[in-house]
Amino acid sequence: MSLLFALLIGMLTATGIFLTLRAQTFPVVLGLTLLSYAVNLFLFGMGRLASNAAAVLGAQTRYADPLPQALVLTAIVIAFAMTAFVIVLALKTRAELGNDHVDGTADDAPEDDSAR
Amino acid sequence: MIGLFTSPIWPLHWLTLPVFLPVFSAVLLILLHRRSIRLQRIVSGSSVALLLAVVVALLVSGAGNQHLVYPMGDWPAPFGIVWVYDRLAGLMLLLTAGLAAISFIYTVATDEDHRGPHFHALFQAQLFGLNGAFLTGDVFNLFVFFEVLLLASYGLMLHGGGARRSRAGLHYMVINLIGSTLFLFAVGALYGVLGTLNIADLAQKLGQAPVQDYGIIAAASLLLFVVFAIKAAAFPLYLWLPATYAETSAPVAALFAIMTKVGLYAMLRVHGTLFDAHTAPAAFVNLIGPWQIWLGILTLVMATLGVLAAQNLRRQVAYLILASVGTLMIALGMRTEAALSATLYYWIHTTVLSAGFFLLADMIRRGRTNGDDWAPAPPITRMVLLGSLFFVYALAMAGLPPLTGFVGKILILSAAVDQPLRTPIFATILITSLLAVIALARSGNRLFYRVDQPTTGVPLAAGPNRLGWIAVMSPIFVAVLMVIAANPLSSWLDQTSAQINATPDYIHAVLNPPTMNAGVLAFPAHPEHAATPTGAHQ
Amino acid sequence: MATLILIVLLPFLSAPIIALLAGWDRRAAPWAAGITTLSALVLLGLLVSHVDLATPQVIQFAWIPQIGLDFAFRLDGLSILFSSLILLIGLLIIVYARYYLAPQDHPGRFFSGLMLFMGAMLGIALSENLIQLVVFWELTSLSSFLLISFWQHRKEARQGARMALAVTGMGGLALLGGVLLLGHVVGSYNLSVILGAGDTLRASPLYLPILLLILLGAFTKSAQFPFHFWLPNAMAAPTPVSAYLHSATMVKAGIFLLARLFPVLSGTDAWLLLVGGAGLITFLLGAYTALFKHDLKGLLAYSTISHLGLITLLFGFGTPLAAVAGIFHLINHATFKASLFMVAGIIDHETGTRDMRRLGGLARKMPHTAALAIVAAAAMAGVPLLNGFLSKEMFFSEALEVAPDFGSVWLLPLLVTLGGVMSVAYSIRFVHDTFFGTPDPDLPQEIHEPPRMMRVPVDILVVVCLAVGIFPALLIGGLLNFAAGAVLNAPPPHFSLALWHGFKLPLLMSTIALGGGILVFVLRRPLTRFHEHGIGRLNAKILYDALLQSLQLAARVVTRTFDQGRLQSMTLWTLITALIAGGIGFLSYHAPLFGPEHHAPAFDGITAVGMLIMMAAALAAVWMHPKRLLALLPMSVVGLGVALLFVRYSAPDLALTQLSVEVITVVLMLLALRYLPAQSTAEPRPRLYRDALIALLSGVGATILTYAVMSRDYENIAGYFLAKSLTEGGGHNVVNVILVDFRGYDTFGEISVLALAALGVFALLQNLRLPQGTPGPGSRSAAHPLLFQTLSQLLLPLTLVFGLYILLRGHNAPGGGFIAGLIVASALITQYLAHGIHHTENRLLIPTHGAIGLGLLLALGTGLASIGAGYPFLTSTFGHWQIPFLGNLELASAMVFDLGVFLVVLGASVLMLVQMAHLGSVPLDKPAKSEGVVS
Amino acid sequence: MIGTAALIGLVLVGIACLLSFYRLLRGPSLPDRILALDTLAVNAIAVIVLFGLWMGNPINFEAALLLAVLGFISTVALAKYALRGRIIEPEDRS
Amino acid sequence: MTLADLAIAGLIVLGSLFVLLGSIGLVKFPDFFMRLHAPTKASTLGVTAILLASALFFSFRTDTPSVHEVLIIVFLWVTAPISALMLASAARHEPSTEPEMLDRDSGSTMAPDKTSNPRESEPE
Amino acid sequence: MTAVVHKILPRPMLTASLIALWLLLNNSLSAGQIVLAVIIGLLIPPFLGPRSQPPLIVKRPVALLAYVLLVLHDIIKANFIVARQVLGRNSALKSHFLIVPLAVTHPTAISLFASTITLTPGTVSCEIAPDRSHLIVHALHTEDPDDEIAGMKQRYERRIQDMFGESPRAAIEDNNP
Ligand code: NA
Ligand code: NA
Repeated sequence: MSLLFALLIGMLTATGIFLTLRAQTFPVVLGLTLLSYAVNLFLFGMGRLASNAAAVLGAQTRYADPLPQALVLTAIVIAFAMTAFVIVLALKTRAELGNDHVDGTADDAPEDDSAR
Repeated sequence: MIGLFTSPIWPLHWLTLPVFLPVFSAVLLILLHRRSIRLQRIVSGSSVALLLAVVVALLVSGAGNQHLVYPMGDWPAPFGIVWVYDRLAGLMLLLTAGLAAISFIYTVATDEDHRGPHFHALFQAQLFGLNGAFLTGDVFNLFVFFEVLLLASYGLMLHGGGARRSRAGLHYMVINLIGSTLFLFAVGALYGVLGTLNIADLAQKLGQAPVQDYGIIAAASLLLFVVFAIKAAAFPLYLWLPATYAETSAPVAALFAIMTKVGLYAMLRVHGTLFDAHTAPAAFVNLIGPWQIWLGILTLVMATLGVLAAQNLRRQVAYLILASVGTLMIALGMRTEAALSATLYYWIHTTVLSAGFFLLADMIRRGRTNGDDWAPAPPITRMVLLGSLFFVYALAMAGLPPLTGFVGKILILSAAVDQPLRTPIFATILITSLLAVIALARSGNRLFYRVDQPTTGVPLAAGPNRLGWIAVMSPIFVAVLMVIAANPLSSWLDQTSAQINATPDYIHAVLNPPTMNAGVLAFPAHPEHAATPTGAHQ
Repeated sequence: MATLILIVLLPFLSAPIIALLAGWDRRAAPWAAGITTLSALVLLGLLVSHVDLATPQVIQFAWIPQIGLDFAFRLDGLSILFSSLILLIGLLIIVYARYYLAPQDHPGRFFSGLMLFMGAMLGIALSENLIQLVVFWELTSLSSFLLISFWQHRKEARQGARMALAVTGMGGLALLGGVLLLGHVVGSYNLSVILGAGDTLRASPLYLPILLLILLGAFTKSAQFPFHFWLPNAMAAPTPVSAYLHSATMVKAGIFLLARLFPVLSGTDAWLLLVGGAGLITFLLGAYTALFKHDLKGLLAYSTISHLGLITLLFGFGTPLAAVAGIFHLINHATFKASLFMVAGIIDHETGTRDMRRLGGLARKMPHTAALAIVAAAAMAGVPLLNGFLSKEMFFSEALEVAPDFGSVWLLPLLVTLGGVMSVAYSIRFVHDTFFGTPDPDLPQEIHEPPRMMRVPVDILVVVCLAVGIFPALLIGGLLNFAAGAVLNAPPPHFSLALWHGFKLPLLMSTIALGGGILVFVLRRPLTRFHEHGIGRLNAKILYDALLQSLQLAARVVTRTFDQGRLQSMTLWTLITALIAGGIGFLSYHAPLFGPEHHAPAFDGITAVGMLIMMAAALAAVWMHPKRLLALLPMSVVGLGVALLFVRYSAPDLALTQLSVEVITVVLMLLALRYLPAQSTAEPRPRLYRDALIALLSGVGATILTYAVMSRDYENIAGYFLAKSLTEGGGHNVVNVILVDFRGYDTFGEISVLALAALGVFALLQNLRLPQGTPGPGSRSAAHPLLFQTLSQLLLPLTLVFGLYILLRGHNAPGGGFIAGLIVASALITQYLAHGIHHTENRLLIPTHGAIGLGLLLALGTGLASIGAGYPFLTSTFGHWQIPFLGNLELASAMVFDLGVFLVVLGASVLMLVQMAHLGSVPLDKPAKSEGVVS
Repeated sequence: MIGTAALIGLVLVGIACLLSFYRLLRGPSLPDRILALDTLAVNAIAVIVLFGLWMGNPINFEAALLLAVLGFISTVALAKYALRGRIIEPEDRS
Repeated sequence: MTLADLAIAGLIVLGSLFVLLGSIGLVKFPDFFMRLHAPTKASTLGVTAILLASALFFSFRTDTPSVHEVLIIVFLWVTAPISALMLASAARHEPSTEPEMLDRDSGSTMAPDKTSNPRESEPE
Repeated sequence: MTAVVHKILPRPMLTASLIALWLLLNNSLSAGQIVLAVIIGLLIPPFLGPRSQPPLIVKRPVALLAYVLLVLHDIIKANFIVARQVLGRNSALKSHFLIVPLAVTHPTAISLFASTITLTPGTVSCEIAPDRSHLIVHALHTEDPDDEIAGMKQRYERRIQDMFGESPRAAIEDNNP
């Protein structure tokens, strides 16, 4: 099962990376979201996969490693905050640059560092 | 806060101030966000002043002479999060507070905080994040505070808006989001193998780790190194920096002078502790060092080319910061105590002066009709003063005598004389400083000498007021002081680097609860612990 | 001895004062400078007369002892000779400059610059510590930059200054490197130690690099071939500057260094070859070029180069006598060349030109000046009864001495004589073309002698030339002997300073030189023609410029190709680096990639199907991403899947969190999508393939890392949390207890992040002007369907209660402040969905900022409260109370913390959502309502 | 026995999920896809509850309830966007 | 195994079947409006059955009655019509040229207010 | 007196349902929970601001109960019909859009009617006319649309009307069982 889980994470990472490398802001946002899914599952997996072992005392007899879960929770929240911010930033750049290209250059011409 | 004085661990409680002073004023500023900018400035300013006082007090009190460990929530390491305050942390806190002061003054001088909401709240949050990151002894907590300081920095960086700034901000943010993802992968893998998050405990567990786990540990550590290298802006990961620093507002750029150092600090803390020669398996001891040196050399070279190629002063200063990062990486890679001490001297120098240089660049930009790019312009206002300031800053940044840049370079080079990589290090550092001299001479010539007479009565932007000048000049005073007091300073830094290299002490201090330390820090049993059903843990 | 330091510091101290004085009265500047110099001179005199100089005197203070960096000065023959030269000539220059400067020139800048330079030179002369010497060395480069660029409005002045700085600066850095290595080998930077360690150094493997680096420093400073070209270009400086820097002092610093380190570095073939070779070439090349210069200062510049070459050559010989001769010529050259420069300045000052083709016949107009010029030029040519003759004699004889080492007995003497011939020739030309012959008609007629005080310095120097030339032993012998002793760091050899040594080869060579010189002068026209069609074409400056240009170009190209300011390339570099780093990590140890997987979770088909659906959905998201809205749906499928995986593998809290975050994110994206293009533009295929490859590699990397870890066993610290959660944390839900207690500080940071995000969003959205998005197809249909409105009436209170429930139970069962916050937030958003902005906000309004602030305060407060109680920040406590008939009530301080979390999350999410909801709903000039909804 | 029933149920619902997902990919219209997503959410509720029955552990009840609420909200939001091009409107035209 | 167990098991299987049915309909029906019927009713009912099973199961296993499943049931039944309605109106204005849909819009009984001119700028 | 009561209990029904909800959520009837439930039931309503629609009073609770039972019965029936239609040949189905004129006027009543239509056999309400004059309903399979329309008005709308005591607006051609 862990192998499949690992493959899932790999797939999420791959797709996330691919979208993050796109030239418009919104796909990049989607990519980052996929990446955060991947990394959250990864963190979760670091506590290994345990069935029917929720870390709620008394709920059952065996307990999963609660620490990674706590970390994932924090990670989810932070990812949420970042996503919200980057979405709005995408709107901001769209408003300031007049298009939704990540470099603000409607055509893909490389940006000249001398421009100011 | 009676407890602050009555508690048996009250000396430790002072440690909380550098972190909670800023966050408290940040909260206050959120609540006051509708009130006058003047009130906000008062709150923010007094917070910065207090912060400065506190960190100075902590430093002079010698509190950091041994590792002070502060257990968050009274949970012992490695289970709870602990703060570790030592000389290095103290130094970082001081640098941060100092920059904050300069940046704040310049902000007020130029009304930058007026150009959008929440400047001061974000400013304080930035300090909160930075100080938190400098104090923590836990990798995941380090991640969290990286995020705090990053999000604050996004807000500050974008403050005021504008097309180029927004674009730079987007790039800066996306790259750092990728960095954060890598951070989590790395930390997660470390936990998944070593089963802990506390840096000291990680170092200890690494010592006992079975050989077949080395591969993962190395991979995770190198990923973590990449993450820190992104923050530190080392080749080839620095691409976010030039635009970010050049496009944001001057006071923010000045404050950001500490940002690259956060990455370097993290390398020093995490990798320095994990792969220390005393504790780590031999296989790991040289995992990072050579990389640091070579990447540092590459960074230095590329950055210097950038300095030559830059089309305006702010971008040039940004590349100068990159160059200093390269130099610091080289010095860090040597890992000897002498090198470490030299690193710290250069570290202070470059942080303070590049901050000041950004402010100066802004003043020049305001003083010239066509900003800080090279096109000839009518004579700049306050020509002589600005010109001489530029001259001094250029000297310092290019590493020419008699200022700190030169001293720092001598310290680093003389630490390098018995290094295996001596020749490349000498060659790179000497040649790049020559190129920097050439470039800066050209910039000065273009900004101040090559004037064309005022064509039409173009109105010059009003220069900033007296406060602005104070902000721009104070770094120079610091530099002069560092040259004059080089002897006591460098001996203090020697002791600091000795403390940094004494990893076993660090581990012992963190992993053995305060009760084991000198009686001062002994916690009493909680009163609730009488058999009543009510109880607080200890 | 402490006065020694004062002598060096005086000029530095006076520089700023002069700058200020000049602002007050321009005439004060030269006086102040003069007085400074004079007093320094007097102090030096007093010192010399009081201190016993049998052995070198040293005074030093520790500066950075750790690396042997001292603040140390040295007084010995060489330093006395050199510093008195600096001060004496400096004094004359100041007097001269006082009358030379035009009214529009800024005296403050000039004289304070001059003082800085003088101080730096004194520092070089008097340094005991070599690092310190390097410091002053660089300071001379910097101050000379300021002086050469004094007439900044002239292009050539700016260029000349920058060229000088670049070349000498390079030398300085090389010198630094050399000195550092030298110190490493010898174990000290102090001359007292170094001068005694010659053998150690020459034996060391580092000798050659050290020699090269130090010579690089010396040669650049002393304009030795191939670094000579900066000197002529520095002639754009005001003449006093040229006279001082480029004849007497700065260019001599390199020679001084050779002299200073003569005992340790000389005496090897490398030394003979490098120093001698460079000196010889420079000597000849300089003399040759000087022949054809039409600019007075140009001629003098090249002759200076030539003479510097001569001196260098002498030191290159490496014999003690040669060293003596070198020092002697150093003094002589300073005197006659300074005077000649001043003469050139006078001529320029009076006629307005320095072009010898236009000048002529000035002897009648300014006889006095002419006389001075003739004497000085004669000294330069090496005419008997003048000082130049004596040192040149010594030079010739030394050349004969060492000739065998240069291969043939004839070659070297021949070459040096040739050099002599040429220097005679250009000396004659200097005099003839200026003071005799016919002037250019359009030259101003009323030319007269310069002001008297402008001539006095020249008078003095010329007198010195004569006096030394006639009574050498008497006037200079002692000093020379004294200095030579210092240079050789040993008792100097016997040498005679007689005018007449009898008919010997040197005399013959001098005669040939004089005769040949006259001959060359006669034949100068055909020679010039030949030269200007030949070698004259090639010019070092062009080479230098080309070099700098190409450097500039390279920098541009490299920087622009790497730092394109394109996000995609930044991202790519980041990912590639990460992949390489991870790869290295795995490959650098021969460890198995994967573990034994002892406790593998049993395979489970349904979960497997779920995972496959998630993978497919992720791919679908990529597939659909060009259509933004469509891509959102598979994304939600993935999110749902993640939540289900959390359920499947025992993480109920995570499932709840994931679900609530998911929805709010979707709503945020929907709010944003309206303002973004509905479709992506196509990208070039190759890039897509490249990115696909990188993505694939990253995916493989992530998979390997994940499985590598998960297939291993590990020891963790979880047991502690499970054991203490209830007994000391007072909660059954361990995850929640970790969040609010064990690692509550993390959570505090985390909610700060959320709060910051909200503030940032708020700030970003202020007065944001966005084009209105395209309305949907059903823009005529009901904005708020009745059915939905009706239900939402009920939905709000129910969801509020649900949120409260989740909040309160969090400590003991899945839930907690975070999830509760998001639930309530989504309830509020539903109101907006159902009723629109105005209707909703007319009914419910909360200060979102207030909620955030209050929440943070609560969280912070619980932490500080524990400090108040004497425990570390965030120390929690809890208690059970039996309440009659109601039962057991349990409260933990951590719950208050959780309440804080709840408020922050609620406030932040609502603030963000509402701010975005307001986009475009208000007239663009007026900022959106900052306060959002509710409770 | 209940465990077996739950397993059978999980298999059936799993197939249901696959079918719904197919519709989500296939479309063709936007409402189709949204409807498919909504159905997936409902199926997910079933999965959670069945899983709880299989474990004999009610710990995920809240997850199911939350999914019901939030699934509804996102469906409505998506549908509204598909219909009107914006989900939150300034004026109350109803 | 008791009668209760039997009932519970029955409910589980029946419910799951209905859930499956809903999805089958979702795939099988030829046009959107027909597809809409299946999940709106079948899936909802199926989940209801499963929830009832859960309620019974946990009530029997722990002697405290477990009735909170009712919440989900009620919620689903109340919201199902709304989702359906909003999706339906979205579909009715959907410009997509879906063959099945066009021929089924038997104009005879078409809504008078049907605005099939989607791309009109909103008055704003 | 009633004023005071109204202050404490602005919306009694809501309070009641909140209390019920709380107890359901906690799945317990312990004294502590009941107290908590009451507190919540009293605390939340004041925060919700004024209601946006006039309250609708159930005149005949019995009718409501009957109606609920009827709908439940129809729902079960509906699903077996749908099951057959799903599994059978879809091409045989004749689906239509129907326009159902509305007699009920109160928003809640209309909502109830529309929902009922959706949940019961063969039909889904697709849109409520902005002027609330009619519903647009999609019938999965119907031979005679008008009969279908009459049917549902008869079966549900009438009952809704009289449970809320709304005066029948449309002509009453009485042929109920
Ligand atoms: Na539904
Ligand atoms: Na129906």
